[in-house]
Amino acid sequence: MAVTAKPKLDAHRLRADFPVFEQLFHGKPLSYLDSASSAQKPRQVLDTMHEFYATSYANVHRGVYGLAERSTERFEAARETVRALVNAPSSREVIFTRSATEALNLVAYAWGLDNLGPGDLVVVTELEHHSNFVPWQYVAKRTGAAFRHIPIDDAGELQLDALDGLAAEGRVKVVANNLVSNSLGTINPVEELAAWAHEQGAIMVVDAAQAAPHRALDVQALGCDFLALSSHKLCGPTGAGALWGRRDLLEQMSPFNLGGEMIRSVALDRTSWNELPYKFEAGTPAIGEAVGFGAAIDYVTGIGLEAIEEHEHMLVAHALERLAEIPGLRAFGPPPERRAGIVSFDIEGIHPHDVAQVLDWEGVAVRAGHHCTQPLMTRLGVAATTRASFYLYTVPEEIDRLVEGLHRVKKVLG
Amino acid sequence: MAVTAKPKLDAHRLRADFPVFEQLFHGKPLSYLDSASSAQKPRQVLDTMHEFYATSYANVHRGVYGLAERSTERFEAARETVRALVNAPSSREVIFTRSATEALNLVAYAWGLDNLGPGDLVVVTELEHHSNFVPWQYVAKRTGAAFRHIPIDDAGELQLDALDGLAAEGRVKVVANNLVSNSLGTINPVEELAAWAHEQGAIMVVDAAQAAPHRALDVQALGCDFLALSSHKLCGPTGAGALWGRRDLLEQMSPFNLGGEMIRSVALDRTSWNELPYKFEAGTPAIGEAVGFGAAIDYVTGIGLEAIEEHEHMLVAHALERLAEIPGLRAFGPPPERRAGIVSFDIEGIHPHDVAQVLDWEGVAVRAGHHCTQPLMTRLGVAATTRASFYLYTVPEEIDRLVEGLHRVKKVLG
Amino acid sequence: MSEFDQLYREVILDHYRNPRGHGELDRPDAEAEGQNPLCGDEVTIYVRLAPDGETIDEVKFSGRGCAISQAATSMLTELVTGRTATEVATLPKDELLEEIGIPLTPVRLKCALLGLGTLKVALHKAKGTPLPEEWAGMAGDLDLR
Amino acid sequence: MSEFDQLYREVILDHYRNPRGHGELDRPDAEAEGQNPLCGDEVTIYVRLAPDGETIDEVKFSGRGCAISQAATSMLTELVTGRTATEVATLPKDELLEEIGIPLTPVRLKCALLGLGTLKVALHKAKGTPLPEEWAGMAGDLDLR
Ligand SMILES: Cc1ncc(COP(=O)(O)O)c(C=O)c1O
Ligand SMILES: Cc1ncc(COP(=O)(O)O)c(C=O)c1O
Repeated sequence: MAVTAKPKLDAHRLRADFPVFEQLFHGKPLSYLDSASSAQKPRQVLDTMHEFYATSYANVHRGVYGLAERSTERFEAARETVRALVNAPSSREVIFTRSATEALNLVAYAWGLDNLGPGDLVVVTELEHHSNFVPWQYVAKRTGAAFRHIPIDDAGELQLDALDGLAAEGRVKVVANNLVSNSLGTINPVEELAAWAHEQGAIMVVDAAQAAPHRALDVQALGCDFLALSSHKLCGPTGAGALWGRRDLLEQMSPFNLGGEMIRSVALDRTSWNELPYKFEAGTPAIGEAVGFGAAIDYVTGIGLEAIEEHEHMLVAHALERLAEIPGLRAFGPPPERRAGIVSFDIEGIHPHDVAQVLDWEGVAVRAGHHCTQPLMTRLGVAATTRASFYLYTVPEEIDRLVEGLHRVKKVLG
Repeated sequence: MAVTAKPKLDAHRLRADFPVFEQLFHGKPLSYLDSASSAQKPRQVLDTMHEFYATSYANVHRGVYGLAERSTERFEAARETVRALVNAPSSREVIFTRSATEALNLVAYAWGLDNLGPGDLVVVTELEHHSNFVPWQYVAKRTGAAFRHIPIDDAGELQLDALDGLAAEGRVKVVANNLVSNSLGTINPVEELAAWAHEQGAIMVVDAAQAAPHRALDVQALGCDFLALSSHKLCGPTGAGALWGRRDLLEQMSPFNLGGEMIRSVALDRTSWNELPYKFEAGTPAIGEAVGFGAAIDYVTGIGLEAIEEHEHMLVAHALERLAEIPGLRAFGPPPERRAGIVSFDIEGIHPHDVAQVLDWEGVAVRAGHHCTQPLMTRLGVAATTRASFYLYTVPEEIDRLVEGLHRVKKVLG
Repeated sequence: MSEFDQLYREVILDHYRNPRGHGELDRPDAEAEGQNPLCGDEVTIYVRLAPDGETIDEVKFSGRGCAISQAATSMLTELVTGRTATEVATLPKDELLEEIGIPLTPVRLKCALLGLGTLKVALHKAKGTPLPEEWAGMAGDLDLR
Repeated sequence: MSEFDQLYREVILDHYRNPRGHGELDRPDAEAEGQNPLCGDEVTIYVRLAPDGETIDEVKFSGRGCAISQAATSMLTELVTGRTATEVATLPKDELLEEIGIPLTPVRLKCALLGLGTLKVALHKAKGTPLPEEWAGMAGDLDLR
C-alpha cells in the first residue's frame, strides 16, 4: 500500500479569496468564527453570479431563444454539480429548494401527509436542528402519528440502545437525523440508523446542511432515502438549497408547491404533474442562486473536501486544547476525532450573549444562542451556548484571539 | 388645476444600465421581448448584491456581532422597501418568499387547509397563471371545497355577471385573481372583485407578479387581503418574492414551512410560533436576494412606475398597430388602454415554437407556449401563443424588428 | 448553411407539410396521449400490431405541434413500422435523432421526442414494456371530476 | 468612553449583579412567561395589584438572561411600581430605553424589552389591556401533549 500524505490546505492563502476579510471591525481585523451559521463567499462565487446575470440570464426551461437556452444550460449544469457532490445516481433526483429547511419541509409535507397516520412513529433525535424537528412534529400532529426522539448521552452522542424500545412502540415510518450536529459538531452514525430504519420499513431522512460543507458525501454509501443541504453554508449564495431523494419515492409522491413549471397539463377539472425533478420545482426557481451554488461547490471541491475536513479537525483540536485554559469553561460534545469544526461552550455565570458581545468588540464573531436546537439545550441544562465554528478560511491564530477575548470577558463580567 | 406633463422615461438611455445588451446573438443585437417571463438586471442591482455579499454578509436576526447586525439591517431595510412599494400598513405584514408562486402556495396551504371544507367555494378566473390556479385546485381537493372559475369574454376581460351564479352555489371563501394577466396583459378589476369577495365573507388573493413591475400598487386601495409579487420580474434577482397579508389574518394562520427562525420555543412536546413576519420565514431566508430585490425596487421606483406604465402603453399601442400589418395574425386581449405591455398572438398555420425559433435567428427573443395559462389557451382555442412583452428598456425599434422578423417567418414557414 | 436553413431543411419541411402516418386508427392495439409541458402540444399515438401480437404493423398520430414535433413524429412512424414492440420500447432516442439529422437545443429536443415517448407509453400500457424514465415521475394528478 | 464601556456601564452591571425585584410572588394578580426566540432566554413576571385593582403594587421576575435583559427587567420593576395597569399597558418602550440609557442594536433590544413585553402580556391576560403588537402574531402553537 502506498503511503499517501494527508491532504492539506493553506487557509492563509485561501483567505485572500474572501473580500469580507479586507475590512476592520471596531478597528480590528475580523475573526469570523460563525461559519456553521453561514459561510462567507469567495470572489469566485460572486463573480460567477455577476457574470451570469450580466450575460446569460433569462427564465429557464421554456424559452426557444438563445439566451434562455444558455440560462437553462447553466442552471441544469448546477444541478449536475450537486448530483456529483452527493453521488446521486441521477440528476433527476436532485431538486432545487430555497434552503435545507425547505428541502426538509418538502419531504415532511409531500411524503408525510400522504403516508403517515395513527399507529405510526416519526423518530427524530434530541440533537436535531429545528428544521428537521418541527416539520416532523407538525405532520405527526396533522396525521395522528406519534412523535418520538432518540436521546443523546452526556458526550452528545446518540444512544442507539433506545432503538429497540422505539420499535416496540409502533410502526416506525420516518427516521430523521442530521449527519453533523450544528451545535456540537457530532458526526452521527447515519448509516447505522438508515439500516435500522429500513428494517422497520421506515424512510431515512438525512439533514446534511452542516455536513455538506465539511466532508465528502455519498447518498448511496449512506443508504438514506432523502438528503437535504444548502448553498449558503458552503460558500454559496443564500436562496439555494437542494433535496436529493430516491427516485421511486419521488415518483410516488404528490408535489409540494404548485404552480408554473411543475405541471404537465392544467385544465379546469384536472391537472397532471410534470416529470422529475420539475414536479417539485413550482414557479421560477432561484436560477442565479443555483448557478452560484454550483460555483461554490466547484470552489470547495477544488480545494478538496478531505483537505477541508482535515483542516477542521486540526482547528477543533487546537480550540479544545486552548479553551481548556479558561477557568469555568465547559465545552460540550465529543472528542475532536468524532466531530466537525464546531465547539459549543458555556462559561459559568456569564450569559452567551454577553460573551459574544464582548468578543465582538475584540473583532471576534461567534454565535450565542440555542442554535435552533432547543431540545438539545434543554438536555444540556442551558438556555444557550456560545459557539465557535470554523471553515476553510479559518486560521489557528483566530482561535488564539478567541481565547484572549474570553479572558477579557471573564475580567469584565466574571 | 395645474397641467402636469405625463412622466416620460428615456429607454435608450436606460438600456445602458443593462449589460446583457452589450452582446450580439447570431451576430445581431438582442431585442429582448420576454420581460413578462423575467426582466433583465441592471448593473445597479448586480453591483449592490456583489457589494453586500463582499462586505456585509452574515446570517440574519441572531448574531450579536457587527457583521450580523449589518446584514440584518440591510435585509430588514429591503422589507421596508417592499412595504413602501405596495403601501402596506406595516412591514410586519411583509413576508419574504422565493417567488410569487411560493407566496400564493403559502396562502393556499396556511390559510386554505385550515379554513376550507365541503360546501365552500374557491373561485379563480379563466385567465389565472397556474401559480394562482393549481394551489387552489389542490387545497380544494384536499379539503372537499368546490373549485370554480370566473369566465372571460372574447376580448379577454372577466365576465363579472357570472358572480351571482357563483354566490348561489355555496359559501364563497376565496377569490383569487391576477391584477395583470401575463398572457393577455389585461388589467383586471381587482377592486370590484375584492368588494364582492368581502360581501361573500371571502378573502381576496391578488397575484401581482405581473402588475408590480409595471404600475404603482396600493394594497389598501385595492382592498385585498393577500398580495403576491416577485423580484425577478422587477429587475431583481431570482430567489426572492414577497407576500403581503392583512395582519389579523396572518396572526390567525398556522405557519407554512417550519424550522429555524419561525419559532418562539421548541420542546419535545410543544412548539410555539414566533412573531410576524418571522412565523412565516422558516430557515435561512434569501438574504442577498432580498437585498437585491430592494435595490431593484429602488431602481424601478427611481425611474417612476407611472413613467414605466406610460412607456409600456406607448409600446403596446405601437405593437398592436404594426402587428396588424401581418396577414393571418390574430392578436388576443383588450385594447392598449386597458392592458400592460404584453401582446400575445397567433399566426395562422404556423406554430409559435417555429415563430420564436425563426425570430431568435433574427436576434428577437419572444416566448412561445402556454405561458402557464393553459385554461386560458383552451378558452382561446389554441395550444400556445407567441408573446412579445416589454419593459422599461424596450425601444420601439425592437418592435419594428419583431415585425420584420414575422415577415421572414411567413416567408419560410407560411 | 446557416443554423436556420439547417433546422428547417427541406426534408423536415417536407415531413411537416406532408406528415406520414397522420390520422387515427380505429380500435388500435395500443394507444396513448402525450403532452409537451413546455408548450401544451398534444399528440395521440395509435398502434396496430401484426397477428403475432409483437410486430408493429401500423402507427398513426393525431394532434397539433410545431414543425419539429410534427416532422419527427412523421419520421417515427416510418422508423418503427415492422419492428417488434420490445425493440421499440428500448429504441435509443439517438436513432430517431439521427434520422432527423439536425442539431437540437434541449427545448426543441422535447418537441422532437414527444412522439417517441408517447409511443413507448402506448406500448407500456398495452404490453407492459418498460416506461421511458422521463414519464415515470409524472405519475399522479389532481382529478376534480 | 468606548462602545464597550458604554454598554456595560456601572449602573447596568449593578442592576445585573443585584437585580431589584428578583424572585417570585405567591398568588400574583397577573403573571406571564416570556421567551426570547433569539437565545431561548425565559422570564416570568409576577404582578401584585393594589386593592383598587389598577395600581401596580409590586412586580417580581424570575428566569435567566443576559446582563442586558436582567438589568433592564430589574429597572423595569422600579419604573412601573405605583403606576396603573392601563398606563403600563401602553407605556412606550422608549421610556424604559431611556432609563437603560445606552445604544442598543436590534438583537440586544430584544433582550432589553423581553421583560416589558412579558409584563404587558401578563396585564393583558389579567385585565384585558392591549396586547403588544409583537406578541399578537405569536398566537398558536403545536401541542403534542
Ligand atoms: C401572473 C403571474 N403569476 C405568477 C407568476 C409566477 O411567479 P414566479 O415566477 O415568481 O414564480 C407569474 C410569472 O411567471 C405571472 O406572470
Ligand atoms: C443541521 C442543520 N440543519 C438545518 C439547517 C437549516 O438550513 P438552512 O439554513 O438552509 O435553512 C441548519 C442551518 O441553519 C443546520 O445547521
